[in-house]
Amino acid sequence: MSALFTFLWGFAMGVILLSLVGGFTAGFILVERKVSARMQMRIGPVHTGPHGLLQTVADMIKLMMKEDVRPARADRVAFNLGPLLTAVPAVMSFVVLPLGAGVVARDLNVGVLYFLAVPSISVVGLVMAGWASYDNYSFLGGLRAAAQFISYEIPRTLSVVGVVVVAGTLSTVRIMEVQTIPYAVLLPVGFVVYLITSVAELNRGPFDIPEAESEIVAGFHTEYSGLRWSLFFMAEYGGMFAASAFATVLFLGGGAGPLLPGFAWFWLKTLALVFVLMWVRWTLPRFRADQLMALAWKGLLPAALINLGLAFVVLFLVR
Amino acid sequence: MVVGDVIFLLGFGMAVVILPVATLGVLGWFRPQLPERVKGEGYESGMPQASIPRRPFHMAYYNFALIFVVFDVEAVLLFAVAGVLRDLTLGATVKTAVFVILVGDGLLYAWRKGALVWR
Amino acid sequence: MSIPAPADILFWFFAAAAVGGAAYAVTSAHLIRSILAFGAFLTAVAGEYYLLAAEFVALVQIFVYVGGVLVLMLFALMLSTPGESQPSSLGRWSPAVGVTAVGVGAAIMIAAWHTPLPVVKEPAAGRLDHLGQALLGDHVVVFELVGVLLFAAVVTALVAVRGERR
Amino acid sequence: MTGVVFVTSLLLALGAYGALTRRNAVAVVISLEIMMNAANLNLVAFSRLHTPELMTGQVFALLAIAVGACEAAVGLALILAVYRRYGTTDLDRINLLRG
Repeated sequence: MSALFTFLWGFAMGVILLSLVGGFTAGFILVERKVSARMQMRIGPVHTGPHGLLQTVADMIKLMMKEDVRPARADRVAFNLGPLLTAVPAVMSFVVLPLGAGVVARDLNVGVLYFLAVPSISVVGLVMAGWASYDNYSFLGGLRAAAQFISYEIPRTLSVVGVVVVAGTLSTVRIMEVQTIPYAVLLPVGFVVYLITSVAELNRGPFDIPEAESEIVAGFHTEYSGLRWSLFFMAEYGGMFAASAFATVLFLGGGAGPLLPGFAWFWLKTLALVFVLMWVRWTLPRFRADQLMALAWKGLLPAALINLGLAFVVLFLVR
Repeated sequence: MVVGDVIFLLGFGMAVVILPVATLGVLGWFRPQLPERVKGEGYESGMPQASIPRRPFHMAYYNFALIFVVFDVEAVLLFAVAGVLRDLTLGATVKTAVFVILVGDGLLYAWRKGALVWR
Repeated sequence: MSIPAPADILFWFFAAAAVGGAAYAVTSAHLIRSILAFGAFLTAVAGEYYLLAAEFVALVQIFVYVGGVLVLMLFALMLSTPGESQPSSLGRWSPAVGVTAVGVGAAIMIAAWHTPLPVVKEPAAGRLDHLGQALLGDHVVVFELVGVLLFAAVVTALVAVRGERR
Repeated sequence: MTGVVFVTSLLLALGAYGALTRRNAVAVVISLEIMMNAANLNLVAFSRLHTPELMTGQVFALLAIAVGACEAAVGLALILAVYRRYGTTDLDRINLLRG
């Protein structure tokens, strides 16, 4: 009967983490609107609730009650699957993510690889959504998103390999434990590469060519509306939190820090990284498609390889 | 332990799939559904669709996808050995470095041939 | 009739998913759906790997096949004939091919049925370490050869896809 | 364990059927990959039977996946090259050898 218990436990964790991602999405959208407003000398949403705090709640209710428009010539199956294939892997990746010291849904012994492998499914969802919409903007956006995603996947993965080389384990929990010096200090190149590539994988500015409003309307989700559309946003904001928390685990020593308890440090570091991602988005101008590809293949990939070499040297010194 | 992992992931995955699908289904009863001909058309800034979005596309996408798959395999095989390098001799690290360099040649080749230029 | 073990139930669950996905992938006239079914097949096979205590191989399967090869196929399809759906050519030879394929499969099944197989052993502890050590120890030549193969694949595929450009 | 062989031979038969009957070249590559995966599943399964601690089966499954990925990359590149030359991916219409 323990098998049934494990199954139900997994189901419960799924419900909990899915709600958590939903909450993050709602919260981060509000924060992002406020942050971007301040950066552009505006004040952002203020009318709904005190200081506009209920703005996202209102938006969510609106999205839920909105008509779900599907283009007449869209491919039904692929159109419905697209958002799910994008959002589900993003939430699945939370399984191995420690949210504070020892707080993890399931400590897989291949956790790091799991965290990188499962979200890579979502690229299929992006192409599907773009293709199924039967719309030129969507199609172009989907292909662009996929091309960008796969280009930045390689340097991202290689920057994580460096950490695994030094830590000597693939479990996310173990990596936090063995990390006496934050790996951002030992492998600074890897940390920077990881952060840049994470932004790019989420299609966020300055890497938002796939959904560049001024060129291709909204990219792969041009034709989506209502709740289906918000699934794409769940993937983006959930992924943003996951990428930040993972960076905290891999590079910033997890919950390590003076005075405050580990839990507090973990969340502080993660939320600080989330803020950095927002800051970058609203500060830098958008890359051009060719610059985007050049950066990934001619800049970040060699940098990630250098980081790997650095990891070999660090390994030698540690021993 | 392994079976437990699979069961857990299956339960997790089911929750993550079922919940959004159920929400979509339930809300379907409350949402307005007023299909019109114009609404069902692809969005092209208010104009009728100028061309069908089912044309063959730009080759550059494939170039990158193909280099991607090769490096994907490299990165993933590196994960297999990365975890144990700590416990092995220097020779093992050198072997890994040789592997990285062998595949890295592919990047150099693509670079020299101009396959990394987006056009 | 005892209650089957959870591992067996999971095995047959993934097996059914894999066979279903594969059957749809090879018969569907709709190529995009065919690729999607292939993705389901790949994921189910990854589940089988995980069950057989090869969690690393399972994740490699997801990472390389679903995240890589599947995208490559989608791209190849969209770069050539994105909207077309081609029925499988159910010509004269198709039934014969079907019979042959099923015959070969059945022959293997019968052979397997009559071959006494040893009992499944417990998965080794610390198998991730063993995997890495095997790649750098006994099988290091193969490991490096894969490096050469990957290089060769980049060169070959680039030459093929770019063609003769003057 | 016989179950594994049962399933993989079924998958192999399906893949072979697809590879021989499909007309679209991409679909043929899918069928080939299905066959490859069936063989791979056997490798991993038999690794559990004999010497699980040596990991031989899993090592070769990893390498087979690498080979499969290369095969797909090169195969699809060839398909695209043919498409650019002849404007079709229908194998029945590509008769290079008939001149």
